[in-house]
Amino acid sequence: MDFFSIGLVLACASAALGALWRMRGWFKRGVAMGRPGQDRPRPGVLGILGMLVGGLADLVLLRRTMRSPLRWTGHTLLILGFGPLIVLHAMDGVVTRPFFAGYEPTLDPWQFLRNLFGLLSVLGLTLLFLNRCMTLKKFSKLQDWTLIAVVFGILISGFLLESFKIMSAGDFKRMVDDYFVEAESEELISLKAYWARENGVRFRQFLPTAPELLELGAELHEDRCAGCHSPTSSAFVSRSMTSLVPASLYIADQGRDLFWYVHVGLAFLGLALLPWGKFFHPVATGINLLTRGGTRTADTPTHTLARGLGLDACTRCGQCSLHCSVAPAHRVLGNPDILPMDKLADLRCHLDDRLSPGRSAALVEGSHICTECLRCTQVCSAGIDLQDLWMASKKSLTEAGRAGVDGEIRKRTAGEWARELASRDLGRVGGTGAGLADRAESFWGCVQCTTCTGVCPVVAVSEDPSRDLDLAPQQIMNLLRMGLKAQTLGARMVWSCTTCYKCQEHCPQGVPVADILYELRQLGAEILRKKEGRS
Amino acid sequence: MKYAYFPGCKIAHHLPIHGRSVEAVCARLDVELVKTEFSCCGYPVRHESRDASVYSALRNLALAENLGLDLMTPCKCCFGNLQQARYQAGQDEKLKHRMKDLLHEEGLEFPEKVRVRHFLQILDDLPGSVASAVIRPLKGLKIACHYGCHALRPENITHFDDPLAPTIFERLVAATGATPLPWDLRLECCGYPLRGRDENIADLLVAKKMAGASSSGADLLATACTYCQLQFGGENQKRSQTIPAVLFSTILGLALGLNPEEVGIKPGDVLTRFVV
Amino acid sequence: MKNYDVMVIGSGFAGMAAALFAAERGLSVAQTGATGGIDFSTGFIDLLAVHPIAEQKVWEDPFAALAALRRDLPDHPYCRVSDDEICRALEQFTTFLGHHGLCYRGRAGKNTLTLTAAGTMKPTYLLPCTAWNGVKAWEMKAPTLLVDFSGLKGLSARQIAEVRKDSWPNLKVARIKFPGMGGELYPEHMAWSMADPARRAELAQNVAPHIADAKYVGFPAVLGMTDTAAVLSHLEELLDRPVFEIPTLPPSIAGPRLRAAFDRGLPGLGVRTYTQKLITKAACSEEGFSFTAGSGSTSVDIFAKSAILASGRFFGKGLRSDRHRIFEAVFDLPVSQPKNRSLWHRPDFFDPNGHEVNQAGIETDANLRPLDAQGRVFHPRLHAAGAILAHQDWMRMKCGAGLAIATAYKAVASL
Amino acid sequence: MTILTTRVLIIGAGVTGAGLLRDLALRGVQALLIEQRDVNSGASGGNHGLLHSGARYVASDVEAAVGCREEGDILRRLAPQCIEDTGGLFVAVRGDDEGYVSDFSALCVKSGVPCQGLELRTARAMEPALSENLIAAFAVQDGAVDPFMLSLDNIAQAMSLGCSMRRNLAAVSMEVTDGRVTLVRCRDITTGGEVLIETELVINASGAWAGRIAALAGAHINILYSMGSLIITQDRIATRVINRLRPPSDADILVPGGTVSILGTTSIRVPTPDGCRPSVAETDHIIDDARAMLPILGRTRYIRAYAGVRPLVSLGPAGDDRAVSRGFSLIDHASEGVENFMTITGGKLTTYRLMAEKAADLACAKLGVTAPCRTRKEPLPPSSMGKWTEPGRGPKSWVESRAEDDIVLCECEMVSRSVIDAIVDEAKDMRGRSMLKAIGMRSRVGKGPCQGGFCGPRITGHLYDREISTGTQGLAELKTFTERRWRGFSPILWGVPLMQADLQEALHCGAMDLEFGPAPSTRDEESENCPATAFKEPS
Repeated sequence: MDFFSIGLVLACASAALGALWRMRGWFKRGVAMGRPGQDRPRPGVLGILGMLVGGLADLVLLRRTMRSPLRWTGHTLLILGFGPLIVLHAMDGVVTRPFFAGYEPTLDPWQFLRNLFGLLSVLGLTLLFLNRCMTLKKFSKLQDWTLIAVVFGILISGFLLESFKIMSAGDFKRMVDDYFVEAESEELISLKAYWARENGVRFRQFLPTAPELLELGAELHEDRCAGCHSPTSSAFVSRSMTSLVPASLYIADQGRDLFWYVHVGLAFLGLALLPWGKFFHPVATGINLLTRGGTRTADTPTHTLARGLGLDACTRCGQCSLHCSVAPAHRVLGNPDILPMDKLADLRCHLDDRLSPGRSAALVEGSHICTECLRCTQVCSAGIDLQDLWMASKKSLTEAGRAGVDGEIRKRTAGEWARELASRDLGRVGGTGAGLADRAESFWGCVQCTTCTGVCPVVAVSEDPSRDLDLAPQQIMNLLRMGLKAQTLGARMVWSCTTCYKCQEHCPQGVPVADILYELRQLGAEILRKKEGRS
Repeated sequence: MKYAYFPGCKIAHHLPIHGRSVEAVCARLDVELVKTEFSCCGYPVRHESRDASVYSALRNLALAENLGLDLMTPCKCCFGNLQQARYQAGQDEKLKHRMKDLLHEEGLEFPEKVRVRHFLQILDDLPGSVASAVIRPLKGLKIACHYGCHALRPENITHFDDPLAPTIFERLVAATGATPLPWDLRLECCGYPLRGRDENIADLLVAKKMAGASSSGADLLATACTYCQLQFGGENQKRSQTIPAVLFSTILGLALGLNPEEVGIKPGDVLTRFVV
Repeated sequence: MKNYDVMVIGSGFAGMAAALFAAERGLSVAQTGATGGIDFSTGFIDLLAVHPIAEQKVWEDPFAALAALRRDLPDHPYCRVSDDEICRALEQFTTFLGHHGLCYRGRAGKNTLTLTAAGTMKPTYLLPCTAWNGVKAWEMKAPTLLVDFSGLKGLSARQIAEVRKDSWPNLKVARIKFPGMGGELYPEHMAWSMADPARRAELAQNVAPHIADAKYVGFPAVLGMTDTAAVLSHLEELLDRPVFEIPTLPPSIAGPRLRAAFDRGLPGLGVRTYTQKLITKAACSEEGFSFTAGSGSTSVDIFAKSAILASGRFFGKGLRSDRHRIFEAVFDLPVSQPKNRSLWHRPDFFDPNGHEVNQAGIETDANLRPLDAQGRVFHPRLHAAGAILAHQDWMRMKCGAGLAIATAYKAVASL
Repeated sequence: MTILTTRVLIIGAGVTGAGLLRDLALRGVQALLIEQRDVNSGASGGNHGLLHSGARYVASDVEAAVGCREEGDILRRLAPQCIEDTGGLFVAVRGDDEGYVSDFSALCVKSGVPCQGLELRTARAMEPALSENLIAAFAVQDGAVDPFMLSLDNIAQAMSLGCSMRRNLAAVSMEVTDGRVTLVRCRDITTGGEVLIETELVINASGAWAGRIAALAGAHINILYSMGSLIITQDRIATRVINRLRPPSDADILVPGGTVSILGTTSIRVPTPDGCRPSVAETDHIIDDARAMLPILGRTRYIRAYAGVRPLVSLGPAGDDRAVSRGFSLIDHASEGVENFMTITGGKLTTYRLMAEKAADLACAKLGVTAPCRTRKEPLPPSSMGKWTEPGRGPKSWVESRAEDDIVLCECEMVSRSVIDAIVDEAKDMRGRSMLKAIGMRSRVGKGPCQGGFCGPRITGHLYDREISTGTQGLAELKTFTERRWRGFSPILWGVPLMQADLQEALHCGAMDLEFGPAPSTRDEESENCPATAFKEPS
């Protein structure tokens, strides 16, 4: 078997198996997300019809990308160009030849169309490249650049291959040997002269340009070649590219073969990579857009499969992260999983159990900092129901005992935390510490009246405060006054404070009780972040 | 009257009707609401990090200041945290510096002038009083007001009303023609802040409030905060001892004669009897 | 700038009373003050029981005591108010509280002895009705069951029984579990929980087995917050005996009950309260007073034609002190005080004479108008009331609430 | 009337008497320790709790300096539970005697006291509370010692070895027949009951009261009484001991005591050791003086003041009492014709063990006991009796492990009911007699910001609940306890502490009318009287 068939088989196999593996992921992750709430009514016939139209509109018109014209134009051009190329050119053996009698790649319109589509694709891709450089650079990863590179490679190598074929004297010779066996040298010269001038073939020897000779060349061409060869000028891109090669240069077969391997190789590579990362988005995203049926909210009935698909449909366009409501928190805390795009990726890994402990802690934090504001769902160009994913994953994480800082703290008793933290420097004596809790002044006013505890609604509703909350507010204040911070950090009172500020408001001596409890929680969060090797 | 409108995160998905009714009411009362892409107020992240919380809030205030407008929010927690942020930055020079740097990176200035107002406050400040705009007085309707903690306390930071004996909510309820009922737990916490952190206590707190409100003899419990309404609405309406919880924007909307649908009155609600 | 007829500075007994009296006279009133004033009160309204304190002479007739006091201590604030004014003040004050669920009771012209958390008997003039059955039980030395609760630190029934065993042998005690709560108990939470009739029934059930021949049942003061009367009568019904409350150690429930009554009642009378806003700036002029309450971006400017200074003593923050002197917090009025700190307190805490520092305070004219350094009236429309007044020791003379209410009444009357 | 018999009677349960009891116990000598009030009621409880490195005395008293150094090391090694080895600084500020500063390190070398010069920057980094006007700083090996835990641990071990101790037992007279004390007559100041003690040997370790006790046996000691006052801050101002680098004078040492700091001291000649109490003037003087070294002392909140009387055995005419040697005096009264009577007094907390050793040596010589002293080698075992005096121990153990229903009775220092009960149970036959004060002495009760205002009444209630207090005696003890705290509380009453006191009086007198009721059970003076049963009350 030759390079082509082996490559083709391998690429197709990789694509097919990969695709299957991806789709298996849709089911697997969908299930791993837990049963979706089916409380919302299933749409009626009209509803389904509407969704169909909506979905198609999103898919075909790329409606969801319209908020960025650059991106929309880029995508549209690329799809209009690259789609036909795959069908008519890459798959000419199975599509074009059978369906169009007398198809020859070197005949118009095919030769012309090929160049046209190629040109559209290149333009589209260029716009997308610019868009990514301008607005999405900070979100972009290797796969984003690879995809662009591979497609670029296929297109450019295609054009180069064609233009070298045009110039190739070797091809000319083989053709003549095959189709023009009885040719006399004078006829051959005239044909060469004609092709050299009309179709830009490069010959080594000098060719006369006498009119009668070219006349003869033209006749011979009409009579023997034209049936299979439109003038290469209709391959307007490739032909004009030949002028980039110095006229003096004689092209026999070199280059031509090289670019054939490059072009075909890249094509196979692209095919083989199809199931890899975002190479798959034309498939996954497309289907997702259809299933979402044009809705912008989180109200579609969600099935496990739909979730799995959604998880896989991200095109990494970065819109969600650009508009995320808690982006400011990300800027301060630096945890990438606060922003939707990276969180989605890590959520996938988490569902596949491929997430490092550090990252999974980051995912939990991100998942809990999300405020479910719906904005990412509204701007997602792949139409993913992110809102549903965030809510579902937060729930399942919590059920799996990953309930964020609170959860972690509550896994141990106040006493255990006290012992663990005893060794740490959690503030400084002498009122020189940073926080309210470290400042001796904070407690100078306290006269031990226990009003803070007396008004606390949490203490009020707990059956046995010292059992259920470990410490009462005024006890926490006393411990801090004595510099015993470690003894307070694990107390459930700190973590079950409902932040109603009654204690602080009623304190006759202006002790900022609630603010101090907030500060302790923030310190706890910071300690955990350090423990988990973050920040 | 013109404000930068800060709906807060929870409205879009969890309580869209709050946004719709507030906007409808404001439109009717000639209060113009200017929309811009705000970020989270920083209240939820305050448990995790003070800096993150304060910065989130200040960024929004800076955006509003760029619009040259005061900021109006219908959410008590957003209101509280936006007030807290500037107070804390004022208390701590180092913090203020860090915040200024972060803002500058985004081409924003530290917000000095912009005022933060709650929906109820702008209604209370309205030149022509709300009462004069009421065309469908809710006569005979007995309402228990729920104040919501984060606007009320700590007063020296939030500056909403007297923290121990507030009156603004009752005043506004009275303006709709309804009767505000005094009840013991009107200033107590709804328990939402403990959702997802201590469900048990969150439930106990809401149960206590519901019981108190329903035994006060009121027809409904009025809220003016997204979080509080979420806590009293939904599942918690299914409790044993309960009382309907309605957003004040809905109540007022009805009294102003707005389309009941539009302000979130569903068939079977307590208020439907006032729908003509 | 908000405008009012009168600004009341303080939210203790005197401040609340002043705001009440002014509002009921139809004046527009603003009131500032921090928590901590009334919140720590015992709930008893003392009028006057001890004079001279050095002799610890206890009077049954407070008005006789007043007469003696006016004779012996011409500077005492009580010399600025007549008995008649005192009676009208107390009348108006308790009527208001009655309307808001706090009924008071006493014997006209007579002090009454009532039980304290320590087991001592305290002379007072008006008591919350919830304590009244206790008075009857004590006076008849009736067989009585004193209940206390495991986990409540503020009251030991056994202590009371021990301290009283000679004078009141028929005291039995029982320590029971408070329904629905365990571990350490806090009076305010217990009181709120009594709003639930089911809890009261449970409580009665826990008590019943201990009653035996007891004719009365005494509880720590946790029987309800805003509905004490209802709670009490329900328990009496359940136990089929008169029930009474004994105040627990402060901070007891009495303070929050009063606070709740005023928080509910004063706004109803149109009083604009600015709780937790301390006066940070005060300026006087011919027209009146301009105040700044609170600080920073959340401060408010208030103008008032007249003002009543009822800001209390040290704990109430009306008086401040450093190592060298005592000063008045709002207007920096001259404070009559001992020469130096060595004279502020006596060597013995329980010295019957009381501590000199407790007699320090504001000097006033006959209409309770503070005097300046030269002994002239500081401002024609500034009055002072309550514990901030000089030459009284409310703790030793047992005249706290009475003095506060009476002087507040007088101050408002002379506006 | 009870009659007790013991081989050795030690009078005075200060740290010296306690150390002596243990020393003798370890030598197998049965002894009884009696105390008219309670453990460390004199100078042993009224001091800084400073474990001297010796540096303070390098200029004035080399002998004392060396003694401190050696004993300090022994204590660190053998009684670590009582020591917080904080290290210390000597610092001078602008205006201090530069000459003294320049000689300091040389003098330290001379007495072998380790001392290391510090960069001013370093010093202020180590102790941020130090003044900007620092001109010199040295690091030394000072530490903090808990004198109460020290005495209680000594007593506890001695008791485990068969010795015993009685508090509230005041020696009122001695029968001396042919040159020997045969009988010591005592009075239980809580019951008024008389107790007779027969003994072979009497050791007078009554510190400042040594002169009086000696007189009971007809012996004579001339003692100067030097009162020193100290004040306690609410917070721990510094992590190390901070000494003013100048010739010993007032207000020049700040010692960390767990969660607080102790500032002092002064030196005032007083005519009698009884009823010493800090004054407002002294308190202000201490603060004004020490502010130069630690400016925050001008603003910070204080908890209380207290005073102790240093017994200085007179060496003829003396000017400043500090000039008198801090060395101790061991006097064998045989010279005065009382064979079996000796006195050990003076000295310092740091050298208590050495004092006990020397006294025990002499005692054993008299008794013909040959067993050698073991306290120089043997560790002092921690005891359950002593452990609750440690600041922060109560809250720590309460947070880390507590019984279901164990509630906190003293909020400031978080002393729980179970701790109180443990102390009460340990009091055994002394239970119920000035119990509240005993609890205060053996725990942190009453030592926090409320100074007994809240915890006093609460614990009183608990003692009644446990039927340890009966009748009105519980109230009487509460008043005694409150008066005792008041001594130290009243001098620091301005600002917030004055509010606290305002609240306390409102509670005790305004609400509970405790100015009536029973008089304090013991006036806590030398003239201890029986509990007043007269129950003055309105009627």
